[in-house]
Amino acid sequence: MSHIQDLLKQHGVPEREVYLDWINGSVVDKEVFDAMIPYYLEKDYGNPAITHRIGWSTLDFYERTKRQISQPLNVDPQSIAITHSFTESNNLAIKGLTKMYKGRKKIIVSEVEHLSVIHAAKSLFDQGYKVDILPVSNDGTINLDILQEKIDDDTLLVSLQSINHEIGTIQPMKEALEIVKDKDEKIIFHTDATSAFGRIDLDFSKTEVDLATFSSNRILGPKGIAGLYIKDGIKLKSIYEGQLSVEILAPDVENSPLLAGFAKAVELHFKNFDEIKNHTTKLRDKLLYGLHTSIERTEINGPAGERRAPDNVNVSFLGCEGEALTVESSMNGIYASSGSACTSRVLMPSHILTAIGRKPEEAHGSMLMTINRLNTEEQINYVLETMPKVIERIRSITGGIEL
Amino acid sequence: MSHIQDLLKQHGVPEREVYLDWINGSVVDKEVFDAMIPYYLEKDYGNPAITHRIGWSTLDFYERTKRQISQPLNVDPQSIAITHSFTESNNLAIKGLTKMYKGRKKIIVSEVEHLSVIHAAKSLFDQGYKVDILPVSNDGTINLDILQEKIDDDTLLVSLQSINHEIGTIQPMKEALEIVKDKDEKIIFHTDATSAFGRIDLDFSKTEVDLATFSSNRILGPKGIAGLYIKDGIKLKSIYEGQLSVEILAPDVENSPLLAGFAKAVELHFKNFDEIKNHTTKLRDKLLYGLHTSIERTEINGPAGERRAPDNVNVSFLGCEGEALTVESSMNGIYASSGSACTSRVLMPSHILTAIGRKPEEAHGSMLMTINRLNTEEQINYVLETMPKVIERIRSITGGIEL
Amino acid sequence: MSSRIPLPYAPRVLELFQNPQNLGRMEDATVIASAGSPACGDMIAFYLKVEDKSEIITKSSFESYGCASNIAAASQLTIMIEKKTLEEAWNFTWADVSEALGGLPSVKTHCGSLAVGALRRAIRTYYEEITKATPAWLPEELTKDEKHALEEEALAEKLKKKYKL
Amino acid sequence: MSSRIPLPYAPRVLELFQNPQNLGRMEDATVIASAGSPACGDMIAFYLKVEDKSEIITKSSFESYGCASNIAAASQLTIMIEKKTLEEAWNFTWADVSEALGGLPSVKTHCGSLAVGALRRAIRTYYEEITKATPAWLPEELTKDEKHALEEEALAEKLKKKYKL
Ligand SMILES: Cc1ncc(COP(=O)(O)O)c(C=O)c1O
Ligand SMILES: Cc1ncc(COP(=O)(O)O)c(C=O)c1O
Repeated sequence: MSHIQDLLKQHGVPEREVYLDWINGSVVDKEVFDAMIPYYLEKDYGNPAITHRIGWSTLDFYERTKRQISQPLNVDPQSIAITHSFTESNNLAIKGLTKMYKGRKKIIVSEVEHLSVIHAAKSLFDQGYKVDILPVSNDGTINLDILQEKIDDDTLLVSLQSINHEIGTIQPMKEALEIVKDKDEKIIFHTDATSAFGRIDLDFSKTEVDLATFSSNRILGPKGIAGLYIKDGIKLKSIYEGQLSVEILAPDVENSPLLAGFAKAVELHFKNFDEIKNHTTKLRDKLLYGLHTSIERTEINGPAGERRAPDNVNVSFLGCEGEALTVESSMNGIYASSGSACTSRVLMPSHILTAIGRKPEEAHGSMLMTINRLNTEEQINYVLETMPKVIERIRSITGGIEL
Repeated sequence: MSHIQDLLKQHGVPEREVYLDWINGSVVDKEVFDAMIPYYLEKDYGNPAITHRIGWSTLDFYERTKRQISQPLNVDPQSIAITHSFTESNNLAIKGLTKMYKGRKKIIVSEVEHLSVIHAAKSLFDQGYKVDILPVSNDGTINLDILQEKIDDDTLLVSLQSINHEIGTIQPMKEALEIVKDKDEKIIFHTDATSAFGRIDLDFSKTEVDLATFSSNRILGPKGIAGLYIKDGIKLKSIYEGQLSVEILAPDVENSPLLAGFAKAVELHFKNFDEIKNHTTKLRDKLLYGLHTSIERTEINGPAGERRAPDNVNVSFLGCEGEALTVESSMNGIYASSGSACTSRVLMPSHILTAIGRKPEEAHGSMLMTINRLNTEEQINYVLETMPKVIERIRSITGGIEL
Repeated sequence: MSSRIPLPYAPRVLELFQNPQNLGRMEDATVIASAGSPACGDMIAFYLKVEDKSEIITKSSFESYGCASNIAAASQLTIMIEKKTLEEAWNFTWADVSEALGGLPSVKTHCGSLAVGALRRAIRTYYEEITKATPAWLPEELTKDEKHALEEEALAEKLKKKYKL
Repeated sequence: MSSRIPLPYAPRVLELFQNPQNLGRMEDATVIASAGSPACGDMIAFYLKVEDKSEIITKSSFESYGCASNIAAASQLTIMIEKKTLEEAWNFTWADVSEALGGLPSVKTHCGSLAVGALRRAIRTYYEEITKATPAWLPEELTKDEKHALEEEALAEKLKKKYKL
């Protein structure tokens, strides 16, 4: 495996580089990083449940940062559980709930949920749970009529994401919530808001949302820390066991530098919420429509306009295989990912692209590019100039193979 | 709750401060921090399973750091699973195993294991597992005769820590391992080596240890990252669900800056292993025996000499309640913790101190101080000068109350 | 699952812990009572000097084996009952003590409660052993705070048995 | 649980991906064969120019709809069979191709395999359609690499049904 360095040498460092794979990994903002430094080196590194100066000072810091983190959701800081990742938050929401609420046995999720939601729900099969999967329209929108039909007396939980992470569909959360709660207030409503946090308004104070997952590293905060909003009165049980301290639902999560980074990222992002949204929306449309018009046989995955996440670009280039696409793009300094089967362990195309009715060969040719506030218009111009050549070359390799 | 800042003002910042609560929270080493910087800001922040330059570069980095992390254990880097915390590692070892090995239903742990081990084992009761708890001697040593007796055909797993985290007992791991494997090779042996990593030799290459937990933040590495050694051939299942990438047992753990810090901490600590061991052992003995001889009615918890962890000091001051002790110490600039019931949510004294036969009032008066390579002899002198006054004052409040 | 709990004390708790008022054994006490148990990590001894006819508490003091909030609660109570009649003193509840301390973390309410339990025991003892007559305002049944002390003592016995002491 | 897989290619894979040898349709091919299916994200077309009597491959080329390792494997195979007889060419296995590429990640062995499958199909086609006589060295039963291509094609049918296409 030590030939990766040779691979990198063979690849070379392109003269111009544009990173558009923010969903798969991200730097932190420089200001966020600066905010973390003291907590790594000198300050509030204690356990907030210990009765000495360092412990109390850490507790004070902990409460202040939780207050900051809860602000964009407009909820009580005490209703936020800190976890290590959005994956853990989703697992805690689903499995932690089923440990506390016995009786009802049905969980409803959509076809396009993140795997952490779908698999967490399905992991409960052997405890007698039933998982109903809602279909979506061909732009990825959850089918509300079928939601209405599926809810019954046995329904414990409905888990529907706020924004789809792959094709950017902004889901009709308000309507879904109304349908659920109108039918039966007791049904718990969870939303995976990981890809929505910082993209759309998420004021939960006036809603009946019971549980919501959100994360730090989608807003240029550090990875390794995330949150779960838990409405007052909802009971969960920790999904793994250990010594609890300030957080009573997840052991071993008190991590001052990561919290400091999360809080700073929240502060910076929401201070500039409108500006970031306008900036990314502009670049998104430029890139999305630019690719669509300048490269033939290109299809847009997901909705257009207002109903699309401000940072999401996802297109299928017919006649191209996605892994080859990412490699050729990479050699041109453009970093993105694909829903191709060739990038997955099970060799199946993205479950989201097939859910919206894409043929496998369309799914294989998909490219996901997310726009971050660090991206510039100049970068997008470069991508628009370069991608036609990338696609042309890949299509030349496909040659006359009929798809 | 916003009065914590007033509390801190009331407390004041002591002129001299000595931090001895490393087990509950820790800074990172300055060099470790420096090693993390590029991965937060500019380098290898991608997902190591994506086929573009940043992904491949991250993969290369990932493999190199895992190699470094596995070195002190002298095992194949591929046998290390990265997790978010030692708590998660312990849960993965125990629950992840029971998901893969059906049939045998008995788990043996000791009375003095960390709560993440004891509670993870007990959480399996409702799946029909039986948990046998081994007693310990009055210095905390596992009773090997009883281990021998308890092992039977139904035993799936024996989980015994390498060093006790509270009273520093170095456990007879080699002997325990022999007893288990001599009786039945198929029994899985897990050791929670969190408090042993960097304290004693842990070369697993020539042993039959199947699973071992270890962590970054006990050697001045960052919190939020830990490891589980999994011997080739042992099968585990992830304890929560999500998208897996390089790590196939824990979703969402690929975190370059934390890995960089972990690897650097390993490098620095093990380069100076003997020096650190000698330094802390010297300070440990100075503090342990110093407190014991200069303050009357003081008892040592745990073994003395070679069989005690080089960094562990734990004593009970009779006639003192532990929370009051930590507060009074804190006002004198000495930061440590206690096994007192008053610091726990369930108002029970430390399960470890009662396991070694301490009366509750002895457990309540315990103080745990751990010595780190950053501590100096001068600091220990200060602690030795100051603690008699601390104890005297607390005892004066107790006054004539008979214990 | 066992766990640690954060204890965000109000500054008044630390102030009284640092500088406890009315600390110490009182040699000429009219009555003495104690509550709690060292096995539970919490015990208070309460001393009262009571003026004969007026039943005014002219002096009170305490000793405490316990956490910072236990010490502060006992000290705070001695301050509150100064120059009060026994009847007035009786009527202080743990909620009053907690409030005077700036609010105790909820897991620590038993500390305030224990101090009140000890005081009430002292008051009962006064009527049982000194005046040998019970005033009308003194309830026959044990109050909540007194019961709390009993519970804690019972728990201590259980703990002792559990650990075979 | 579904998951992504790291793909640490050897540099040779990237080299051939960047600069594929023998790429493209061959207008004057003696035989053509394809293997795989776009539905699975992997398809190869193989073109051979075969010298009449000697049965020597004088020229070969490929087209590929597939990932970098698929492209590299096909290209590598065309290089390996140059100036080889059909019998010699037949005997290259996916392990040979993988080795020549510096080792493929195990999840990608099917890419090497698919290239070999396509080549063997072309060779069979040659004997079936051009010479109409089967040489003794040509096994009647399908080889593993040929079966692999069939499996992939069958999976494509299943996928199509699953997604109702
Ligand atoms: C809702 C949601 N979906 C998906 C992802 C990531 O998906 P993937 O790991 O496939 O990039 C994330 C976070 O990474 C997420 O929050
Ligand atoms: C083996 C072990 N025990 C105990 C602890 C910590 O115990 P506590 O959280 O009680 O300080 C750790 C790590 O923090 C540990 O690794």
